[in-house]
Amino acid sequence: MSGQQINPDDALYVDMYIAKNSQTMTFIRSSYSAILGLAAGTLGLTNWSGFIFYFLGSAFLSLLIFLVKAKGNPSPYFRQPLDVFTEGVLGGMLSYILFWTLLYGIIHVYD
Amino acid sequence: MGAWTVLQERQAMLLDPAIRDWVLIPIMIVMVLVGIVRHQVTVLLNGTPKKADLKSARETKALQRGGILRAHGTHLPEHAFEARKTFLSDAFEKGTYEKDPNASSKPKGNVMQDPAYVETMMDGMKKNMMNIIPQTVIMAWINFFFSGFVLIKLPFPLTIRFKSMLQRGIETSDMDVSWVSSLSWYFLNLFGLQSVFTLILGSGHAADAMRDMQAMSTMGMGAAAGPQMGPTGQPADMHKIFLSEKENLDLTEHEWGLENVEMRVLVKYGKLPRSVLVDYKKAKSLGSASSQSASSPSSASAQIAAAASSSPAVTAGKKKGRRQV
Amino acid sequence: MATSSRRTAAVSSLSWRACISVLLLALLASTVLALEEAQKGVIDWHHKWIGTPHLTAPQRTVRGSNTVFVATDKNTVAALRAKSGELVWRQVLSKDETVHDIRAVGGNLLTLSGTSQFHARLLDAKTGQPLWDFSPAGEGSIPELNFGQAVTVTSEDSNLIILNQGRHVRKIGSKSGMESWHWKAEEGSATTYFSVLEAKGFGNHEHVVYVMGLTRGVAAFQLEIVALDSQNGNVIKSFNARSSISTFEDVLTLGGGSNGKNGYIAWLENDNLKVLTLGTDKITQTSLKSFQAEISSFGDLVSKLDFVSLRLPEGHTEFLLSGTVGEYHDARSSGLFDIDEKTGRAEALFDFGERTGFSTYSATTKPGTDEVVVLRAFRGDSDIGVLELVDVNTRETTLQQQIPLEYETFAHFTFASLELFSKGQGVQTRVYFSTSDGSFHAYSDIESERWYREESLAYIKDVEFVDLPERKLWTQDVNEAGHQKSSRNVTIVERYLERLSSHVLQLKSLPAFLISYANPSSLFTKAPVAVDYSEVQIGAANRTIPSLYRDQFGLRKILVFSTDKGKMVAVDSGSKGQIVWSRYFGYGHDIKDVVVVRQANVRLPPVLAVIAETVDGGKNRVTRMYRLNALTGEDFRSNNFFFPSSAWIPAGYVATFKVPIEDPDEKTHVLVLVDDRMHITTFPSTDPVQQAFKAFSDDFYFLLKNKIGAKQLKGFKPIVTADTDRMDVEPTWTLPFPEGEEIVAFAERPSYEVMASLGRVLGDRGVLYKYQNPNYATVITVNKKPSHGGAAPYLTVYLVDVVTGTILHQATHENVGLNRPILATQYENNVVYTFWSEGDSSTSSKGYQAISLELYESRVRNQRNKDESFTSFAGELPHIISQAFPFPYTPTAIGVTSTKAGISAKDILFGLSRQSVMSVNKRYLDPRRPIGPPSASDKEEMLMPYSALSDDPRMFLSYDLEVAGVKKIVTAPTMLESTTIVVAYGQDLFVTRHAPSKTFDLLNEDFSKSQLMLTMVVLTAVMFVTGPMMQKKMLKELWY
Amino acid sequence: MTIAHKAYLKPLLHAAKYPTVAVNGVLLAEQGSNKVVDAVPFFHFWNSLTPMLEVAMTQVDLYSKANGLRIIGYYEANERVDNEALSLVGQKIADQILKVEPEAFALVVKNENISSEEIAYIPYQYKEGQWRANKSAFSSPAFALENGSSPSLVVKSIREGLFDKLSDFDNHLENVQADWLANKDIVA
Amino acid sequence: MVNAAKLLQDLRASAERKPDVVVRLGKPLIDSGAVMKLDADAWLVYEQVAIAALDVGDDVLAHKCIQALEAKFPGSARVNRLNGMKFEAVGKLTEAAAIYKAILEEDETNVLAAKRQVMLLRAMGLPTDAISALVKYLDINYTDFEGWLQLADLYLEELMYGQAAFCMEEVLMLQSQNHIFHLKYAEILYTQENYQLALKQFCRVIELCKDHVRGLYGIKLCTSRLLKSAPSKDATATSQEDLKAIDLLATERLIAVYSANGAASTKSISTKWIECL
Repeated sequence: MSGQQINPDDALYVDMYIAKNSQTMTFIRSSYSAILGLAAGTLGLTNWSGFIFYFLGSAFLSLLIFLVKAKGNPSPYFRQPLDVFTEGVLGGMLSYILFWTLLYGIIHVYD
Repeated sequence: MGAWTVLQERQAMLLDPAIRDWVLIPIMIVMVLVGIVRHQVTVLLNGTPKKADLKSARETKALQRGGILRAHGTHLPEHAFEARKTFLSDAFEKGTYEKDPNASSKPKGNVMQDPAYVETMMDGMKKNMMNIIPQTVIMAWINFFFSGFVLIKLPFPLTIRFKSMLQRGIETSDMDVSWVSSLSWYFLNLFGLQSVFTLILGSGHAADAMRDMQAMSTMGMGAAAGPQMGPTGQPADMHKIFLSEKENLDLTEHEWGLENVEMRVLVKYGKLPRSVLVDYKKAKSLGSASSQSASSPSSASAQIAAAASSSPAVTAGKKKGRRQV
Repeated sequence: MATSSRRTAAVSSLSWRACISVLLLALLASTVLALEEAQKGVIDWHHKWIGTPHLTAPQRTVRGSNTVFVATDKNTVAALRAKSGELVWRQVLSKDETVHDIRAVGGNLLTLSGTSQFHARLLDAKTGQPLWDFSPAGEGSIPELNFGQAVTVTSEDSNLIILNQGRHVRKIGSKSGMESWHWKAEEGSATTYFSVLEAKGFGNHEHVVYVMGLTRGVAAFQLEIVALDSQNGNVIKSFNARSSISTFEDVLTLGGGSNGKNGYIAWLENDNLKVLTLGTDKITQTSLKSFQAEISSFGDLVSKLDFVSLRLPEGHTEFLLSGTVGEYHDARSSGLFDIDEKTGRAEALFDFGERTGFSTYSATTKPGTDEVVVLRAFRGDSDIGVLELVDVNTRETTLQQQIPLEYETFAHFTFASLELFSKGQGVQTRVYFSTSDGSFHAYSDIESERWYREESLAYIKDVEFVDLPERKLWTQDVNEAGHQKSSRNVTIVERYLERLSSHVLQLKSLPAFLISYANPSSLFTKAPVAVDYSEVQIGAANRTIPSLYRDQFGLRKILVFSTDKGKMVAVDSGSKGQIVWSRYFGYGHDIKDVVVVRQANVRLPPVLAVIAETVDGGKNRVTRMYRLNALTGEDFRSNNFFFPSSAWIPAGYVATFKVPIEDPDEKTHVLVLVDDRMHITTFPSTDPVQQAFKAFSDDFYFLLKNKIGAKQLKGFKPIVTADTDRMDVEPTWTLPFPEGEEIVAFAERPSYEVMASLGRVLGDRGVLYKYQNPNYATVITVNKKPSHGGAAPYLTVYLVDVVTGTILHQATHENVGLNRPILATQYENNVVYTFWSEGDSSTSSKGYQAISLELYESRVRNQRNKDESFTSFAGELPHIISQAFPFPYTPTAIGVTSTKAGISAKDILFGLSRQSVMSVNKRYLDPRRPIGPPSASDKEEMLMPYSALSDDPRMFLSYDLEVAGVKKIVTAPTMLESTTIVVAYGQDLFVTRHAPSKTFDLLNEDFSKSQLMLTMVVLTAVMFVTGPMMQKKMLKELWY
Repeated sequence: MTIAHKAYLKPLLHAAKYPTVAVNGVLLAEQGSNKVVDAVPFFHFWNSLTPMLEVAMTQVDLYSKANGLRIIGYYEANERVDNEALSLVGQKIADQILKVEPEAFALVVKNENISSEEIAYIPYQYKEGQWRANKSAFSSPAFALENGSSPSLVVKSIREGLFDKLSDFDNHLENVQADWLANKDIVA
Repeated sequence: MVNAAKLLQDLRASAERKPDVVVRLGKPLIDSGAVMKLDADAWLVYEQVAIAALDVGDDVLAHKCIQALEAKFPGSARVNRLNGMKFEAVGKLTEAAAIYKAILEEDETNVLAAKRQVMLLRAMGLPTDAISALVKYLDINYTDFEGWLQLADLYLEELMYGQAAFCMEEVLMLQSQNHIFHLKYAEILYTQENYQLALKQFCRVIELCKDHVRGLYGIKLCTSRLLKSAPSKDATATSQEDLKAIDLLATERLIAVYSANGAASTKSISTKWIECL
């Protein structure tokens, strides 16, 4: 309703770049989760182990980004520093499940 | 769920490899293809953003203006804000900015005769079509082609509720729900492939998005939209809209974002304890009208956060010379 | 569909409904037709067997017959194509219609049959349909005695004179089947007539029919002959020939055949051969000793001689005498005799000498002449049989033919029939013969016209399914073949490398696969077409069986049948049931059980254990065990000393159990044999096995002697005595049934059973937990004539826990129909049984009833007994839901489908008296089917409202085939969960594949890959078209 | 009034560095002599706002005092090529200087002459109450180049991209390392 | 080559204006024709290079680019505008004007053309006309903050600080995050001698961009002024102690900055300056 207080942080971010970053994130995430899925399928993980695997995997990825890309300080690249760990995780989940199922099926269901 | 999963021991079944070769993989391929084609066709179908005439552009911009004032007025000092507020509100009232100021007086004609409206309507329909048709078609296709057998086993359990849906056409009650028929494979693809699409089309796509964004931010282009549409797609009565906007404006209390800027700066440089800000907030919220108090805690924390994080490097890097003639 | 609904939307709801229903019906019909057309003979095959012939009648002899008529001990009369042996037609008579005699009359076939009800039928030679059926009411035949039925053809008007029941003589028009006259011996006479013969009359009597009979005297029988006027059947005279005859076999009727010729009757009376010329009282007598002059081999007879009938047509007087010789009673000598017309005295013609083993004789006349030729068939050595022809006139052997006839598979001749016919100048010989293994053969001068039918398959007793070994890359075999391999700890890396290498090897087949995936021919798949075949080809020596490897889905198996005849026949379920191997276990082998002790695995062949009972010289029962290689039928010889290919126990057989212990060396399952000394023997009986079994034996309970007709049920368990390796069984409990009840049906859980789910999900997502007792059995008893209360016989069903003997459930059905089949089957927590209900006034109507029981752990949903693993001693009683359904047909056999993981729905399979196999989905026999209108949750559970069984043609697995006398239905799982192999046998053998809940794991043949490919191609094309267009468009939008 | 090469060079470099915008600065002469020895470039963002101007002026003042110099004049180069008028702002600033230095003057860069042999300045002087362009100033002895070949040299140094080394107050404010006062890198 | 394209794209993305760089990167691309490799982007590169070329006055290159674009998109307004710009560059302003006019007749909402037109007027040295045109333009395309900036500059040239301030306010609403705008606004305020507000704005600048020297100077100025002047009565005004604190802070920061990195001379001067305030 009424004009919100100024959040000085906004100043630090250019929407364009934020968008770009998050896009890159999703890009990485989706490809990575697809690969994760393939791996999980090949390993024949099932039930929780599969999901845990995914979350561990994506956590690892986030860590990589966090350490290597963001040099341990994500705030320059994301509105919330936590975005590194959250962004696109659930989105990736779906494709993870898809590929997980696919390879699990091909390898462990069909002969 | 519990009860059911207890029931199901691990069920091993051999499936005909032909199913894999001729159904599992083909469906995936087809879905990908369809996805791509659909994307292309949608791009082809949705009409070029049609040139709005000055008036309507002005109209919409004016409305935006109101909105912006409400949203970002906080950056303005008191006097500037008030001046604009008064100006806009009576401009809206008078309908200075409306396409044809006497529109409200003349009776509403059949919307269908408004070409702009019809066109936008068509666009919307086209888009919907592009979303709905392929899906329904594929679904029907799959139901028709690949029914009556199990396609794959999901590596995770599902509740019995899904059984009727996922095992349509399989005439046994004892089969574990995680064995699913082609339809559910289709759904899996439908959701799972989204990110794959961003990979396939994505790059080009993203670039597009970037380009558009840039175009907007620099050239103020693209914002030339058609006439204001109500949620129903009815070209709403502009005058009403303006009036409501005016009311919003009138309701807006100005709150200046720089009131305590010095304090903030001091805090930022650690000259003052962070608590000061909070106290300030309290004092303010006590002092001022209750309408502010709603927004205050959030902003308080925001400021604290603000004070907390600071990274000149980035801004300096990205801000350099964002001017263009 | 859509159009119709739209159209009908306007019309009134009623017509709408009609419309839809019509539409649906149409759909259904079409599908059904499609189904029948597509499936019949593709996935199923059907052998029509007739049994082992004991009577033949060539259609016509002069120029050779196209078809030969046979009658078998399966009460079947059939016509076989003489050249090929294929079945032209057959008449399967009811169980009590033993065929006494068949005879070609004017090109058609006359049969005399029936025990309780006598039938004389004239069957059409082409179709086998009866032209007329003469069955005098209330007249049967003499029970347990093939005696007292005879027929002869009058010479002048070629009508029939038929004797039956040893008392009635009738003249019947061969065209019409009308009785022209009827003579019967007066009630209560001690005379049994056994033969009728037309022969030269006496005095002024021209047309005389002599009726020969034996009158029971104090010590022996006396001959009595009645002469009837063949015109009107009046008694002319009745003679009484002075004679004392010990057995029926010692009498023979000869000659006659027209009122011009003499008829004779010859009999053996203490060391004398007497001959009476009919119409006179002249009796000649020759001492058998005197024949030794001509027939030297009679010299050292060790038994009395007896007649061997040559089944010559009337008018011929040659006959055969044979007796056992040699100190070992193992040889017979026989001589050919004739009766001199003038003297009426028998004289020896030819000495067949003495032969060890059996000899079978048959005789016929040379075409166009009256000269008699006698056939003698006997076994030469272990793999040839000899056919010997003797010309009576020249009194010398005209032919001595050796034919291949392995003893291992056929053993001896049991019946032979000679047929001579002229072909061009020469004379053609054709010999039909049965062998002791039950098969029926034909020998002919022409190589191509020799054939044989494996008729032993009409006597199937039991079947075992043998999976074929799998073709695989060795890298994988080693993993799965030997447990030792996996137990030996191979490092991950090794494993990985192995796997890798195997994959690399598999890569070789990749291009082929791709090609198959791409090549157009594979795209256009046509539904496979049924190929026709005959039972003869099945056994044909020059058959071609595709190499014995498992197919992709394990649909192809070897069916090993054990038969009543003591023969084992292995049949390829895939290629129309061609015989893979067959093996005959010598005389007196009563095959009790066949067990697959080792399924095929990549390295080692599958092994069968055959348990049979024989009787040795001292009349002691001996149990024998053989181990065969299931792929070849030969003895399975392992180099291991402890594994002899055969073994025996000096005691009678009681039961065999395949226990879940595996012998470490051979990877064979251990067999446990219980003999009538109540001892247990294990096969093999090496120490480790013994130890293992002793460990296992603590919780090993079983039933014994649960024979039909038993009055009680006994539970046993092994008692391991510490000292020796000998183990005994002791009864743990006994369950005597109430007075007058005896077991009529018995069912145990199928040998192969996997429970897919522990419970049943109700409409409201609640769960009823299945009763999981693995060792309960179903016993059905009948009290035929209850002493107390209503005299109507009643039936009781007991569900008994085999371990403790507790009765889990008991139900009684009043006034059931006796001597109607009562069947029961059980699986998982279901029991289904059928019986005939005479119907009591109130509730049920007359007819067959199918009762379905379901056992649950408790009546309360979502409640199960505490401990996960079931134990019988907990003694929880199941909660039982039951429902009765009227069953529209007469069931003769019952079975239930079994699939690999038990996931697919169960079908109850019925063999029906209408010669077909029917499958009823359990959903129809679901006791939870709501009687009233179904409630919401019922709908959710997809329960159909209660109704009688619909007869949907799709329920008949055997389409319109005539599967004769289905006695048992056995099923075996395949690797495809959806599919089970159904074997129905009795007289016929019907094997098919069945998917109770459709083949949900198989891509149906009519799946059009071409369309799929097309779709993909089109899409790709579109993509490549629209792609650039889109690019342009986007540029345009950017720049204009 | 003679203009040393450095003084001549810097403004032009300043203009060359920011060809598309207006730039300005001040000229320094030695105490007690008419030799314009140096120039100090001020702004290229915007030059019409006082605060930074104040700062700049005072600092330059301090600087010149420290180095025995005095602010003698003001220069500017217009955004538009053909615009050779002294802008309003320019006049104001010039006035300020005039208050202190009676013979203060202003130079407006003659854009088209920058890359030619011509002298690239139009001097303005305060006559009868307003600033007048003195077209012929350089021909008259009133103004003279200390080094006659300055223009050609300038062209040369612009070609060499010498202007990259030049930094003005705006640069300085963005990065305090930039030595806007002395611009030592620019050697005459 | 490729990374050149990449760089160009980045430049496009962050609308930085480095004509020389662009030309240096773009020229080889275009001359070698390698530009066509990046298909859709090629035309953007052309446009970019064209503009840059115009800026650095490489008319040949510009012409080449525009030629290529015209060949590809005949009659495209966007390309036409480039033509216009070319004319401008070579000073044929009237032709340019004609072109823009044509475009606008074609499509009256063509923002680019409209803006170019304004710039043209300005270039023609008709500030007042430019202003009026721009006002008209902004009345329609309100959200175009660049327009407002332009207007502000125009006003400044005319020393009409009030109007300029107004424009900057608009800009601030549209682009509240850019400290430069705040700075400009602050300086305008200062020029208007509204030191109170100016101070706050300068503070804002510092808040947005730490240790922004210009901002610090600004603060310093304001505080010194305010401190000198009598403490004002009104409530919103900064309290004296705050003023002092801020003043102190500014000083401290300035010194810090200079001592951190700053040429000796400038440092001494600035310190002197600070002292003598």
